[in-house]
Amino acid sequence: MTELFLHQQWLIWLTLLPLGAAVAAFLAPQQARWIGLATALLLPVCALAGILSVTLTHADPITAGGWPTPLGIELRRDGLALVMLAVTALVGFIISCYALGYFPVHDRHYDKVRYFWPLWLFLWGSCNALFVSGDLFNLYVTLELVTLSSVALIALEGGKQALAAALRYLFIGLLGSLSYLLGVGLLYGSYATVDIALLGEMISATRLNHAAMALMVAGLVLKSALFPLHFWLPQAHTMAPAPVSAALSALVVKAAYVILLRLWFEVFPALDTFAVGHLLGLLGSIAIVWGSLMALRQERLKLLIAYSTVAQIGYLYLVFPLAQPETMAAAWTGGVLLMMTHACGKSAMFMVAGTIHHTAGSDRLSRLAGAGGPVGVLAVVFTLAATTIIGLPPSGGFFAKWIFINAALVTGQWWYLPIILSGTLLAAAYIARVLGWAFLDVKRSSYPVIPWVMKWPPLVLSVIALLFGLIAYEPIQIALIGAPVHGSIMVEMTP
Amino acid sequence: MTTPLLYAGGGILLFSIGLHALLIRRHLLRKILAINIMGSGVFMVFIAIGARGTDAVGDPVTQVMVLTGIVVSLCFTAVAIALTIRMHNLTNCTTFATDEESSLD
Amino acid sequence: MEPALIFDLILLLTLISLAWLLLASTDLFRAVVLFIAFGLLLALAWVRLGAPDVALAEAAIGAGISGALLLIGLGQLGSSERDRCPVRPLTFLQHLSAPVLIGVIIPSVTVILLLELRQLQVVTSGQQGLVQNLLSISGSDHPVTAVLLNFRAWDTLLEKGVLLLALITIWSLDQARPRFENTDIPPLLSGFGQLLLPLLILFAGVLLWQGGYVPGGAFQAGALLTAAMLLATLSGYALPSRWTGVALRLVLVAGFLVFLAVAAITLLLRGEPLHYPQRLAGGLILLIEIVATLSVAAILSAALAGGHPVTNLPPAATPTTKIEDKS
Amino acid sequence: MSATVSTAMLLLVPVFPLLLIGALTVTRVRHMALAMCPLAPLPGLVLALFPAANVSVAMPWLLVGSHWGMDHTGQIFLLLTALLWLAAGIYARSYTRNSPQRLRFWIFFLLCMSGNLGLTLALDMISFYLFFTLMSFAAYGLIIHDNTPFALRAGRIYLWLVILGEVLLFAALLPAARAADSLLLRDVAATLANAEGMNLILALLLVALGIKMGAVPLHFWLPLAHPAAPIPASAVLSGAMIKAGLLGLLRLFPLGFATLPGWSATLLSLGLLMAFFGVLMGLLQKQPKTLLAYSSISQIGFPLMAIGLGLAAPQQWPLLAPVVGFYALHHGLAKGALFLGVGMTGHLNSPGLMRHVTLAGLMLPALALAGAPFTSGALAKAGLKPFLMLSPLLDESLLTLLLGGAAVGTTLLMGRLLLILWSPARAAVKAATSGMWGGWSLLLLAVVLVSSYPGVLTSSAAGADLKWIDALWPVAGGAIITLLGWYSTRKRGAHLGAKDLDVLLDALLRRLANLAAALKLPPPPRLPRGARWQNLPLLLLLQDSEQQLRQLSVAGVMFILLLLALLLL
Amino acid sequence: MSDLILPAILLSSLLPGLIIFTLPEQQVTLRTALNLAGALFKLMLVALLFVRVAERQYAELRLPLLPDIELVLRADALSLLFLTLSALLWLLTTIYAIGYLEGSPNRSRFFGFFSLCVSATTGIALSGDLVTFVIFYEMLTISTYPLVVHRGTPKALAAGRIYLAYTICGGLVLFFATVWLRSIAGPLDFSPGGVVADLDPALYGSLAIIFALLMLSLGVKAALVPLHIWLPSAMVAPAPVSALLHAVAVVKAGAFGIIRVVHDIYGLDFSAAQNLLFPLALLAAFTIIYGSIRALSQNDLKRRLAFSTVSQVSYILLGVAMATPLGTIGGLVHLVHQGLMKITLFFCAGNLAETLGIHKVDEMDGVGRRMPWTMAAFTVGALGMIGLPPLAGFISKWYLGLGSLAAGQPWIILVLIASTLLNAAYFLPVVHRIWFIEPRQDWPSSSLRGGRETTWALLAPPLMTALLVILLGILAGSVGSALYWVELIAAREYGL
Repeated sequence: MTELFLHQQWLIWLTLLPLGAAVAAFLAPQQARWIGLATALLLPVCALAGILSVTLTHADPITAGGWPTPLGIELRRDGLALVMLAVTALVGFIISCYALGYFPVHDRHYDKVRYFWPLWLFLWGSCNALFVSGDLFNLYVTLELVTLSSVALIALEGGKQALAAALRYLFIGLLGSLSYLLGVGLLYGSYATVDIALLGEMISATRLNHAAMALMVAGLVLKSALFPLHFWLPQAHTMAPAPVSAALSALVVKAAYVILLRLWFEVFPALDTFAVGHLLGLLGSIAIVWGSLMALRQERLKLLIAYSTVAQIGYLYLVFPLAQPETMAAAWTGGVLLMMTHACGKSAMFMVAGTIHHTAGSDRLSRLAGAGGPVGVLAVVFTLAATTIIGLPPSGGFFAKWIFINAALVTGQWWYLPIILSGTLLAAAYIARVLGWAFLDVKRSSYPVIPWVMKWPPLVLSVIALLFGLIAYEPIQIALIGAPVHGSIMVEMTP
Repeated sequence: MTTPLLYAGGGILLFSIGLHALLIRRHLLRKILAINIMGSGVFMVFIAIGARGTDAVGDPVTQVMVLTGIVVSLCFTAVAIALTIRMHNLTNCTTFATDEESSLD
Repeated sequence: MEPALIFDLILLLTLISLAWLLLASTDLFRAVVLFIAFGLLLALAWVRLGAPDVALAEAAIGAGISGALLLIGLGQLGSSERDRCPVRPLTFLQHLSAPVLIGVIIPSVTVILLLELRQLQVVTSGQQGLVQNLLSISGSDHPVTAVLLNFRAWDTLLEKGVLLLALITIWSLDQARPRFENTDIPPLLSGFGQLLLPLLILFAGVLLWQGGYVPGGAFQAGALLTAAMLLATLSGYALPSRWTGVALRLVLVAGFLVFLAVAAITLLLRGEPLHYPQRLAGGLILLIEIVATLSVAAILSAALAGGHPVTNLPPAATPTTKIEDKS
Repeated sequence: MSATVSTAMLLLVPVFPLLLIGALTVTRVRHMALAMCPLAPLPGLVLALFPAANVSVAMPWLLVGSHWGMDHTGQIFLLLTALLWLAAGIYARSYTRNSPQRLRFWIFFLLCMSGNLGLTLALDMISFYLFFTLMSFAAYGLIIHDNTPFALRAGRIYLWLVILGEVLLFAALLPAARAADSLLLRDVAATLANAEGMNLILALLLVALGIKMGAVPLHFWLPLAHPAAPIPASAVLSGAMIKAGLLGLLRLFPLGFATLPGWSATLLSLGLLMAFFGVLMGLLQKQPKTLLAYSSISQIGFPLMAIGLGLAAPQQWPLLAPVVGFYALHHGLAKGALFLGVGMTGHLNSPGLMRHVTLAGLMLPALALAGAPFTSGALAKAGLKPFLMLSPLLDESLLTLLLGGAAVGTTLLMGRLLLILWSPARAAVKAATSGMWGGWSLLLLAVVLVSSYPGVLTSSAAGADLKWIDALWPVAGGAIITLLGWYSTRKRGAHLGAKDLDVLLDALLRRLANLAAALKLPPPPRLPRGARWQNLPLLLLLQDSEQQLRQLSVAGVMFILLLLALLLL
Repeated sequence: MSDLILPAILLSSLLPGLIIFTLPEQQVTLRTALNLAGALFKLMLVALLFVRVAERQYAELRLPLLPDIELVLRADALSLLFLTLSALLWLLTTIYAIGYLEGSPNRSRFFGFFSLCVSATTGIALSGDLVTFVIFYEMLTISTYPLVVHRGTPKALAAGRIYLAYTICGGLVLFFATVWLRSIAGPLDFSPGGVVADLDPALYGSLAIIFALLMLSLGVKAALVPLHIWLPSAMVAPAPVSALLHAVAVVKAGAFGIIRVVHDIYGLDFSAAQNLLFPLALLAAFTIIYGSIRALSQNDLKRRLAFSTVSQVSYILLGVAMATPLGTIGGLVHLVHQGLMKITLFFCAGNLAETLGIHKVDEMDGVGRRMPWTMAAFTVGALGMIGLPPLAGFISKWYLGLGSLAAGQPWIILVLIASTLLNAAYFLPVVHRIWFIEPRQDWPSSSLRGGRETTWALLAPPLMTALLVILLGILAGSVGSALYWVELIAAREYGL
């Protein structure tokens, strides 16, 4: 029994189950909610089982179909996959609970409910498929799956702006993935394989490979909305229904980034990526400042949060210049940590925004007035989740920034310090603006009753986001299983 | 030997033409066409790469990839057209004009 | 210069100029027609490059189904570039961006990529050797099918997912467009349809079956079936409403579901998804192909219909009534 | 008394008044507690009158380590203090009977008493400082008790000087404690002469304690505060509390340990100055209590001179110390009796026995102060005389003459006091009640007893025989001048009442207040709404760029530029 | 195993806090019970720990956060000092807040954040290394904000903004300095003698800069001039919050951090040898004087108290900066004493505002007659602030003075003198008003049974703290007093 449990490929079940559930939800729209809920309950368990089985047995990848690489498609069981799956399971579970309340079955939302669940489960399954994939072409397919389900979910809102945002997102997604695919093709041309591990062993620093890298990086940068290619993100994340916004910000932008992370540390090390890393770092720095400043300007909560995502993505891109030989492990870990914690925090914030929209009819900041009062939980959730966005301890964001600053100091790239610090300050400023409204005491005559699934699940998530720093040790140890980097996380400076 | 390379180069050109049109043409249907052309260019590079061998038949792996790619691209085309139609029904627009114009605030 | 090379050159130049023309033309209808032509010529190029499977798929899907979708879309949108929505004057940056795009950066990117392509002259053997070696135990005699449904079946599974997802997306957007009124159908077409329909279905079956050893397969067959469906629709055939419920959905998902089930069972029993037992490989592939064909046909037909079937399910307020936040 | 009992008594001396305060706050026992208030100093009196040998108690747990006990100096001061407070308490019980703020008065009275009594027993500097502070601050409550503008102003000035004294004392004690490496006052006095910055410490001490003693020029609070307080409070202020400074000097100066000619001369001249200054200023007053206050300044100059002499000859100090103590005792009792007497003057203008008794009661302490023969004053001055030769400043005869002059002045002052008290203007003073009589007579009795207690001198002055004639001439002279002066001015009436340094201080304080007000910065100007940071030009520019960026074509350029950069890098 | 007492202490306020968040507004009884139970339980645990630490059994708990970074909870004598203070005052403030907020809205939110705030303070006290300290320090920042803006008025929000702006900037600098220090000095466990002494002299330049940054950032919470602006404006918060803010939570966290950094990170020897402390002493001295002068001209009672805090907290820093045992004793003991005195004052100010609606100093005429007990406590607090014996403030001042002499910096005595004078100048007039000036109008008479001046919940806490102020002064030499404890710490610190 234990044997069966331990050697079960839980990580693959994490892909198959939601996809199957999506089909079931499509087949039986009346039961879609319960199918979704059951899946949402099941997947965290699977993720946990997967972590257990990998840590207790081994982390070697398997191949789909059982064919050895390069022929077969490698499916990873490494730490990065594990933590991303786990975070997705957690966030997904909360989003599912939230969506139960957000899309009530009884009223005019019936159409949305009917299609939300299959689409959302598709998104979930495809994200999971992406995280375990170790094959460049398979990554393309999963990426497209993710993109398409995101497009569908954004369009679910149904308004003209939502449709436009979805369509734009679709074009951007296609442009990015085609660019990526062209790069994959060029790599295949040289090495006749699309397996990441094999490529990593074979690749050498030729101009063609460099071009392939450029195409792939550009495509992924576009998909993960790094400045100045973030233009599609605020709209897409704002126009979508709140649970979808949460999923998009928490998971979808991370999908492209995870691919980039895998490529950068497993395939590209042989290439001369010094300048590219710095270019990405530069763009990341601008993104931090730009996103934060734009967030400061926004009058709508969801937009503000979306721009905050733009800034947070900037931090993720600091990983690349900071990953110098001595700080390789540090930068990688910092990036992964930030991804995890940002997923929790940001989705909680979007859910709060959704609830505000739901109850006050609009998510304008001024509508927040009094939110700290009768619906005090919202203020609490937002505050707690905001800590990780600002990077206050004990959130994971705090430690991620710690690692980044440390790496910048050790590698002598001091110019990232003011960027990180000012980003933190600006984040505090825009969060403070929201809190200022939330705590403004306004007597509202009546508030609609908020279903409890819209109140408490986000609180759980925000508490996790807040306390992530305290429990980060195990997740990071898990993430480091089979990681492409080795070395100390807290590198010390040598005089 | 040069033939596949020739096609590969052609593929790159198609990619560029599509890219160009995607960005500067305003009508959504045109953008959809452009994306399709771009995709065709990429597929052409794939097939050309697979066809460099001495065999009469090319590398089945690239072909399968392109098959997959074609289906994916068809799906996107279908969705994009559906979205465009829906948007047109709502706004009478077939461009992003309203979207770009409308402030997000 | 070899004649073959000249042919290739001409074909390539034609393709490129077609692409340019169709993207630059002012008339959308013309553009779509040119696009279909482009697809057909592209199929020719695939054949030239030794990829008949792709050629078939391109002809059926790239040219056929995409063309049909585009034409239907065009019918809905009107073929004029202009529409009734306000056009904002171009901003300075937009004015600047078009010439810059054309004049400088896209050509430079292209040139750089073209230059780098030269390195591909060094032939590295692809995976055809590997595929050939393992073909005998793959359960299919045709390398492409073997790769498609066995070696890289995981991709294909997900690709089937994309297809289903696309359909769900389309359904989520709108309901199906009203069918053509019977009176509008020219009798010729109706008669032609009745003649052609069985042929198409038959041909699809052949295509599916031969996928096992020569070019062809589920998709191509599915596309043909779709054409049959389209034809049937054009001839006035409508799916009875009692079939548009769960039955239709079952057909739509069947391909993906069966594939998924196979993956789940193999995962459960063998620890790796889609790791067929060697004895059953052929059978499983056939099963997947057959069901997939039906589903592909159903999905493509439904996609052409442009939305979810009109049902008399409860509230079903159309999304058009959605009030946007005007504040 | 057994050691245990006397130790308990020792602890009870400062604590008993505090316990009474506690009782006062409880409504149920308030009445009883009020009745007991006058008796609060009884433990002190008992302890002073029946001393056990070397009663002392070390309490390391109290403050930062406290040491209480009673030595010879302490005994005399305790006796004086307890007696005065007892008398004043008895007096006050009647005096405040109908006052609406009676409770408040007693609380401060008891607090102040506790401090004053405890001060005499404190053998370590922290306890000393504690009781000193307690007494000083509690006295504020007594001074402003009447809530008149005059009292409030007097209180304010008093408070300022108290605080100044506190901090200076604090500043002096710190290095002293450091030099002695001990908190015991004995050790401090022993080591102070060798301490680093000795002169500074001594100066700080002198100023800090001098404020309490009314040392010129920091005396100006005294003629304001003492008169402002209700009569019983004035009595203890002027009789007992003023001695706290003196006690401090006795405890802390290196008396008997070092020869400090410079300091000796300083104290001597200060004492002389005060003796004459007090008289002169006092003569210019028309309020009896003010006059008495100046008299206190004058009188306190004498023990100060004695201390100065002691600094010149440490070996003589054991003999000189009792003289100082006796002087303090004498002055305290006499001054207390005079102050209480001020409240009895209602009888002066009524015919009968009471008039004569009152007059006699006033005359007795007045004469004692003037140093008339057979009074304690004469004893005290006689005790001082043998040591005048130690003076490093002036020679003995000159000093004797000066002291004589001062005595003349004191007599004059007393004479004037009696004249003022007798004046018809004071007829309005209410008749005294029995309690007031009780308190006053207690003090008068004490004055008489002290006068007949020459033991203090025989033990100290080493056989110096008393020459009453020495004491007689200044008193007689002073009395004659007084009568002459009264006779010459009785028609015109004296318009006296001098201003003192407090006027200057008031001006200074006003300046300070203005300064503080000027420091209140104006609030920062609020930005108009349009200029809020959300609308900063930079942000607007960014917003605009963002709008541009949202267009697919512009964004596309960005994408391709990025691609190009990546390709080229 | 027994080290689990450390997290238990943390959780004793954290858990009730989290539960309280979820309670509906009407659940007064349950909320009150939770609050009090948590506070009492915490006090009990602290007492247990106190006994253990007094016997030199230090508790320690390490929890790995990241590879190479640990959350270190440790109870040493210094932690216990702060911990006991916060646990005790939490109990009192909770009681007070229950009375103060009776019937006002958003109480669940208030008490939830209140508990979080205390948990953070507890964490600060129990931090065993600088990283842990930073974590709890920032937690404190965030959990205090909702308390500051609790009233929800535009004024409160403006104050909250200022508060956040200052503390977040400070926190950021602290964070940066910590990371930097960590990157050159390795693990930053608090240990007597510090952790940087053995480093390469080439790094001394960096160390000095880091030291300055640390002081600057901790100085924000400790309200060093010119970083004090937030403190007076934060007094718009409800009285219990002000009390907690000024007495234990925020300003003390800053001061405590500075103590930790100087003693246990840099080490006194090292910082003194590198002349790092003199500027700190100067700044502290300036703050003391400046705060007092500003307090002089404030008419708003709480504002006056706030500026007084600005001034008083720097006493602690001054003591630390002397780098002598006596100075250290003075500084540390003031940590406790100032807390008690200031909380008394704020409680009383709150009582005035809540019971009589008095906010301004010039409205306080004769209020001693209407609320004698409250005002007696106020007087004790005020006199203690001036530093009069036998109150607690004197003990601190005495040791500071001795310390300055031992350090050979007698100028500090001048600062103490000046500050005492100024303190007197802004407190004594208030005391005078309370007791000696006739009220301008009759106060509304008490509606409570027996004519009590205010409810017990409002009255008992200030009386308790005032009593403590007296007792800690009078019994300073006894076992178990703050002074006794601080002497133990100093003995450990200096190896005496």
